[in-house]
Amino acid sequence: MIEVRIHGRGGQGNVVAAYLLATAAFETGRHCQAFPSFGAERRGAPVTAFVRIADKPIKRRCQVAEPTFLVVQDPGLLHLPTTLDGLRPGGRMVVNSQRSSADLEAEFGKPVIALPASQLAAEILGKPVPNVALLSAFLAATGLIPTDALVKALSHRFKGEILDRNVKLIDAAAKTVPAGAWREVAHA
Amino acid sequence: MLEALEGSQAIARAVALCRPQVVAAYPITPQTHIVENISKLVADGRLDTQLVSVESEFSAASVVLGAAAAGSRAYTASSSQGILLMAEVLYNIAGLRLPMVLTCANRALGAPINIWNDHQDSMAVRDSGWIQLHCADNQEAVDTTIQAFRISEATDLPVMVCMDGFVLTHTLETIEMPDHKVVDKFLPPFKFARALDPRNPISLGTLVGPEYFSEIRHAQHKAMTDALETIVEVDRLWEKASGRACGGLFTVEGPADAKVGVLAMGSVVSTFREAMAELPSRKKAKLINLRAFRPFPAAALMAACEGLTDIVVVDRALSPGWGGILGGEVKAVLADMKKPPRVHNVALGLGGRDVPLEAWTAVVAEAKEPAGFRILDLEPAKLEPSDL
Amino acid sequence: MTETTDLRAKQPRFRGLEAGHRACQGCGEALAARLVTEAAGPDVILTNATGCLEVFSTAWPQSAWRVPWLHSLFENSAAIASGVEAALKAQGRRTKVIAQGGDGGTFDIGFQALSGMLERMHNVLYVCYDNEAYMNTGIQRSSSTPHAAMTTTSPPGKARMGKRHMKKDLLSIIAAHHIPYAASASVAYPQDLRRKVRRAMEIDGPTFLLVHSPCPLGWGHDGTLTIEVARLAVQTGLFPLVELERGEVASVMPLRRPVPVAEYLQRQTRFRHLFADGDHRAREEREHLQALADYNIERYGLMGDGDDPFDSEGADTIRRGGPART
Amino acid sequence: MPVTMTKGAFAKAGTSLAFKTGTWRSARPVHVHAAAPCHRACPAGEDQQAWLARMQEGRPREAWESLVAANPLPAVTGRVCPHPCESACNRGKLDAPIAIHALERWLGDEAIRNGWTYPIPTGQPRKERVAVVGAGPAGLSAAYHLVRRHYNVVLFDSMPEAGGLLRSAIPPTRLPRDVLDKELSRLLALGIEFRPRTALGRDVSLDELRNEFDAVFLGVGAGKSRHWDVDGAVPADLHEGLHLLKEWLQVGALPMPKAVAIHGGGNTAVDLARVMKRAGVPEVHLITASGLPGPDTEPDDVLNVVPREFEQAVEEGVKFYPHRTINRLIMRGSKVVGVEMVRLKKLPGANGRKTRVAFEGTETVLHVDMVVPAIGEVVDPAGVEALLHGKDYFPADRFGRLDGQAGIFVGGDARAWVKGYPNGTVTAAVGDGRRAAEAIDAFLSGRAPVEEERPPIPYEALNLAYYEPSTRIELPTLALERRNDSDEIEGGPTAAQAAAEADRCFSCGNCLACDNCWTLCPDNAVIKTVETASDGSHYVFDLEYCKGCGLCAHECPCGFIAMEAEAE
Repeated sequence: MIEVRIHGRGGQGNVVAAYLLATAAFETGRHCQAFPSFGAERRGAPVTAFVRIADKPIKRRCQVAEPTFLVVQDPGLLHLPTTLDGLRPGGRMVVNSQRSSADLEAEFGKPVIALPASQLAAEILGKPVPNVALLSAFLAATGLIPTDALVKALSHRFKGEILDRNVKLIDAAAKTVPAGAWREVAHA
Repeated sequence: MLEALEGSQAIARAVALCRPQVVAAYPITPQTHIVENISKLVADGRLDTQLVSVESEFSAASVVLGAAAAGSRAYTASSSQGILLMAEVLYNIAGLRLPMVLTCANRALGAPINIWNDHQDSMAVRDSGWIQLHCADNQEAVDTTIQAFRISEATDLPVMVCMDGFVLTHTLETIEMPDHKVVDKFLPPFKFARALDPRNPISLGTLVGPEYFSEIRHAQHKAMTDALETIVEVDRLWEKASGRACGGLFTVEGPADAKVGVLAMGSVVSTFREAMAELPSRKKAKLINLRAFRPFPAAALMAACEGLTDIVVVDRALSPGWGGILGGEVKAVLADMKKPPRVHNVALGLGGRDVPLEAWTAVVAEAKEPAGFRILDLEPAKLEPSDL
Repeated sequence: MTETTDLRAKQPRFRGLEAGHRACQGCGEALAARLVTEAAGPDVILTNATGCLEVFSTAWPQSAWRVPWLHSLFENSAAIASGVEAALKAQGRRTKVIAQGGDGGTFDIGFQALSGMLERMHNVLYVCYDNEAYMNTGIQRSSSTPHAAMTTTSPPGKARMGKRHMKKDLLSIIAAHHIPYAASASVAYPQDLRRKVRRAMEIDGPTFLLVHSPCPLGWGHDGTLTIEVARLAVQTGLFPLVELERGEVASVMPLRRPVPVAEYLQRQTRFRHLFADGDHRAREEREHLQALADYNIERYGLMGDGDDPFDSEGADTIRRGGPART
Repeated sequence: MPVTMTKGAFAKAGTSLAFKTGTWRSARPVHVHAAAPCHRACPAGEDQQAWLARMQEGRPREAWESLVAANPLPAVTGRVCPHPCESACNRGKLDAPIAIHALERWLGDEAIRNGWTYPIPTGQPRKERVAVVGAGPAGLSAAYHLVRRHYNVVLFDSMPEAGGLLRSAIPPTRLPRDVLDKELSRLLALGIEFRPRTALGRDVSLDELRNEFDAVFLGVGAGKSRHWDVDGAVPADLHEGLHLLKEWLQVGALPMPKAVAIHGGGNTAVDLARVMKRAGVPEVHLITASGLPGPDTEPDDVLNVVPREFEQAVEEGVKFYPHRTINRLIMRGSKVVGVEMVRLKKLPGANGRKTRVAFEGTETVLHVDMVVPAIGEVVDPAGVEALLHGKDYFPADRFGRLDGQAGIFVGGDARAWVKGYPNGTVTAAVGDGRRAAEAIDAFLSGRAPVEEERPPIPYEALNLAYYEPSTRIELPTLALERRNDSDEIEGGPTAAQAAAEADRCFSCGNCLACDNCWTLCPDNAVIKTVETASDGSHYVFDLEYCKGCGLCAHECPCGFIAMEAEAE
C-alpha cells in the first residue's frame, strides 16, 4: 500500500489533488482512498490530504501518519515542522518550487523532485494551480500509474479545451522529471 | 458499476436512484457535500425532485414530514446541531409513523463547537423512534441508503442512515454504484395508505390523552421491534438484487473461538477489520459490527455473545456522568444472559480524534482491565491536574 | 340517527370543521377556522400549528376536520405546509395547501418558518388566527398582544399597566416579502373574510391572511359578544381590514364613522385596568390606544368615501334571504 | 363503542360528531316570533312586518294576501289611517320609520289594478246566519271575516250604498270614490247579502234580527253629534261639523262665512276646515285642546289626525290654536261675532288621571262670524235604546261582547273606549270587525274567543350593526294651487319606490333568513333548512351540539333568537 500525503494551502486544490491521484489509481484497477484532513481552515491556511493506493481493499480510515511520499504544493510549507512529520525512512517528496531539486534535498535531507508547477500551470492553463503538474511529476518519477490514468481522472471533471490544456500541462510537467527515477520506492 | 467516488457524492447518487419526490435540507458541515451533490443532480436534470432549500434544519425536517404525510418519498440529511434542531420534528415524524430517510453525517455536538466526527448527534435522538442504521464504509452507506427507503416504507418508520462525517462523507474510495434498473425493481414507487388526500380526508397529528397514549406508544415500540426482522429481510433481498449485503442487524467477524469480543459501530469497524488482519495480536478477538442500533437487536446479540468472557464496547459518544451510551445498552442487554460476559466500555475518537490502526490492540487489551468505562484515547498529560 | 343528523348531511355549504369540537363557548378561532374552510372548499390540505385549534379539534380518536389535516408542532405549520405543497407538486396534484396557526405560532415561534415559506414562494395560503395571546397555555402575552392588555405574563400592577410593548406589525413584515397577496380579516365580517380566502385560493403562490379572532376567555368578554367585540376592533381602527398586493396596500375596508376605542376596550376585562377610577395612567393608556387607532386610520386611509372596486363597506350588512348583495 | 387503534393516531374525518357538546349548554337558543311594534300598534291587527317581508321577497301579491288576512280595505286605510304603526316603527329610532302607510296603499292599489281576489281559507260552510248592521268599516270588516269563516252574512245599512263614514264623511281629496267603490265591490262580491236603505229601528228592529239570525253585529257608528254649548250659550244657526261635512259630500252645499272658528281636534274638524278653506272661506280657525304634532307633544296629547294632513291644512291656510278651548261666545243677539279662547293643558290631577286645566289670564279673542263644533259624535240611540241604557256608546269589551246580551256584538265608533283598544279611526273599526268575527265564531262554536298574544320586541333587542342607514321615500303631493274639491292630494309610491322602501324594514322579531346564525355559529350547531323549520325561519338549532354560547342570539339582527335557561 502506498500512502501519500499532500500539503498545500487552502484554495490550492489540495483535496482535488488527492481525489485525482486516487481516481487515477482507480482507473488502473487499483483500490484507492483519498480524504482531507478537514479543518476549519480558510483560504491560505496550510491543509493536508491523504491518499492510499493498494491492490486490495483499503479498510483503515485513520489519517496517514507515515507517508511514503509527500506532495508539497507550496515550498513555504516545508518550513513548517509538521510537513515532514512521519515521512518514512527513504520517503520522498515532490515540491512545487523554483529552486532546484538538489538545492532542496540539501536543505531538507530528503530526496526531492522540484518543479515550478505554479509557473507551468500559469503558462499552460492560465492559472497558477500547481496540483496537476505536481501529480504528473509524481507519477512520472514513480511510474506508479501511467499519466494516461491521470488524464482519465481529469476527464471526469473537465471537458474540451480545459482538459486539453491539462493534458499539455501533464506532458510538460512529466518532462521536467527523470522518468521512473523513483520507481523502486513506489514498488517496494 | 465500480467507481471512485467521494462518500457524499455516492450518497447523493444513491438517493437519486431511489427517486425521492421531495428533498429538503439545510447545509451543515459535514453533511454539506451530500446536499450540494443532490442539488447538482437536480440542476443537471439527472434527478427529478422537489428540492426545498429551507431556512433551517428544523424546517428541513418539517418539510419532509409534510411531504411524507402527503404521500411523497422524502429525504433529508443533516449533522450535529442540525440533528438537534430537528429533534422535535424527528420525534413527530416517528410518532406520526411517516416513512422517510435521513442521512446523519455524524458529528460531535457543541459546546465547545467541534465539526469533526463522533456519534453524539444521532445518540441524542436515539429515543426519537427512528430506525438508526450505522455504516462502516461508503459501500455500506450506499447500500444502506437504498435499503433504508424500503425498510421505512415497509414499516412506516423513518430511517436514519448514520455515516461518519468526513471519515466517510469526505473520503473518495472505490464504490460499486448499483444500476438504476436494479434499484427500481428493488424499490417500487411509494404508495402511502395514509397520505393526506381530499378524497379520503384524515387528520394526522391528533391529541391523544392518557387513556390511549400508552397504547399508541406500545404500537410504535412493537413496530420498531418488528422492524428487526424487516431490516434482515430487506438486506437479504438487496443481496439478491445487487449481490451485496450489509450484514443485517450486525456482523460477527474474526475467530469463532475467540473469548473476547469487540463491539463497535461506524467507520472504526472498517479500521478494526484491517487491524484484525494486519496487526499481530496476542489475544484472539471477535469483532461485532453493530449495524442496527435502533431497533436494538437484543436477543440476537445475546446469542452472538454466547461463549464470550469479555466484551469491549466501543462508543463514539459520551453520556457525561454515565459513560458510553452503547456500552450501557449492551451491558443491560447481556445482563439477561445465563453467563454474561464482562462488559468493558471505552469511548474513543471523540470530536474527530483519529482512530489509528493500533487502537484495535488497545481495545482488545481493554478486556484484561476491570469492567467499567473510560475514554481510551484520552491524553492525561493535556489535563489540568484537578481534572485527572 | 336524529332528524338533525339527516339535515346536517344536506347542508347547502361545505363544512371543513364539523360540530363536536371542544372549543369554548363563543370561540372566535373555531368560527374563523370554520369560515376559512368553508370558503376554501373540500379540495385542500390543512396544516395546523399546535394551539387551541389543534387541541379542540382533534381529540383522538375523533376529529372535527372534514378535510385532510396535519399537525406536527407549534412552530412548523408553515414548514410542514411547504413539504405538503412540494409533495403535491411532485405528484402533479393541484390541491391547495392552507397552513394555520395562532398568533403565537405565527408572530413568534413559527415566524422563521413562515418567512421561509413565503420567501420560497410555496403555493400555500397561511392563515393566522390572531387572538392576541397564548390562549392554549392560559393567556400569556405574545408579540401580537395589544399594548396595555392584561395577560398572565403582562399583569397590571403598581409598576405596570399591562403589556408594555406594541402589537407587532406582522402584516408589514409579511408585506416586505412582496408576496402576491396578504390581507387582514375579521370573524365579524364573514363575507369579507370568505371573499379574501377565495381570492387567496385563486392565487398560485404564497398568500397570507390575518384573521382577528376574539377569545372570550382570554379577552374577558362573554361568548355572546365575540362578534361584537371583533366588529368594534375594526370599527375603532385598532384592527384595520386591509388587502396588500405585492406588499402594497390595494384596498381597505373603509370606516364611515370610527368608534372611540373605549367602546371596544370596556367590553373586555383584559383592559379593565384602563378604566380604574382616578388612575392617571389608565387615562394615558386609553389615549395611547386611541392614538394607535387614529394612526391606523391615517396610515391606511381608512376614512373611505371613494368608489374603490375593493370597497367592501357594509360587508356585514344583511338582507332578507341572505347576505349583502355584492 | 370500541376504539380501533390507528397508525400514528390518525383520526377519520368528522368523527367529532360522536362528541355531543350539547351537554355543555346551560341556556338554549330559541326562536321567538315576537310581535313587531308596527303589528302591535296596528288597530286593524295587520302584521306589517309579515307583509313587508313578502314585499322584500319581491312577492307583492303574497304581501297583499298577508295584509288582507287582517284588513280587507288596504286601499282605504292606506289613505285614511293615521298609521300608528309608523310612530311605533323601530326604524324611526335609527333614521326614519318605514313608510308603511304608503306601502299599504300601494298594495291596495295594486290589488285593484290587477284584480286580485281575496284568498279565502278553505273550510266547511257554516249554516248559521249572521246579521251585520252598518256597512261602514266595522261592519264591512266583520262581514268579511265572517265570510272568511264561511258564515252566511246579511249586511244592513240605512244608506243606499255601502261605506258608511268612508263615503259620508271623508272628502274624496283624501279618499277618491273610485278607489272606495272598487275596494267595496270586491268585498261585497264575496257573497255577502247586502240590504241597503234598511235602517235599524225604522225598517228592521233589533228583535227581528235576533230572531232571524244566530248572531248580530252592530257597526252602527256614532252618527249623532255630541251636545255642545259654551256656558249654556249656543248660536242660533249652529251647525255641527260632521253634519256640514256630510252635507257638502252629499249635495255640495257649504256655508260661506267670512271667518269661521271650528272647535275640535279630529279628522272631522280638520277635514271640514280644509274643505271650507279650499272652498274660499277667507279665515278658517281651528281651536283644539290638543297639541300640534311635534317632538315636544306627548303622544296622547296630539291632534288626532295624520301629521301630513295637519301640515297640508297649514299649507292651505288653516290657522291652528292648540291647547285652547272656547271660554265664551261673543254674541250680538243670537249671532256670533267672536270667541274668547283660553289656554289649557292636560295635567295629572289628584287621582293621577290627566284632566284639562284652563289657565286664567290667557284669554284671547278671535273675531269670527261662525262657530262650528266638531268635538265628536255619539251613537244615535234610534232602535238600540234597550242596549245603550242612555249611554253615549255601547259598553262592549274588546271582542264587542255586551254584558248580558248573548249573540249581540258591537264594534267601531259605536263601542265605548276599552283600555288598549282605542277607537275612532277606520283602522280601529276594521280591527273591531275582525275581533267580533272571531267572537261570533267562538260564540257559535261554543268556545272562548282568542286573540294572538306575542311579546313585543324593543329596539334594544335588535342588532343594528347589520342595518345600513337609508332614506325614507318621499311621496308626491298635489301642489297647493292645483288642489280642488275632488282630486286626491296625496300620491302613492311607484313600484320601485315601494320595493326600496320595503327593503328598509328591520324585520323586527321575525327571521330575515340572513344566515347570520348559520354563518356565525362556531359550533356548526345551526342547520339551514326551509322544509323543517316550521316556525317561519329557515333554521333549526342542533341541540346535540349547541353549547349555548348565545352568539347567534346576539347577532340576530331582528331579535328572532332568545336564550332560554335549560331546565335544571
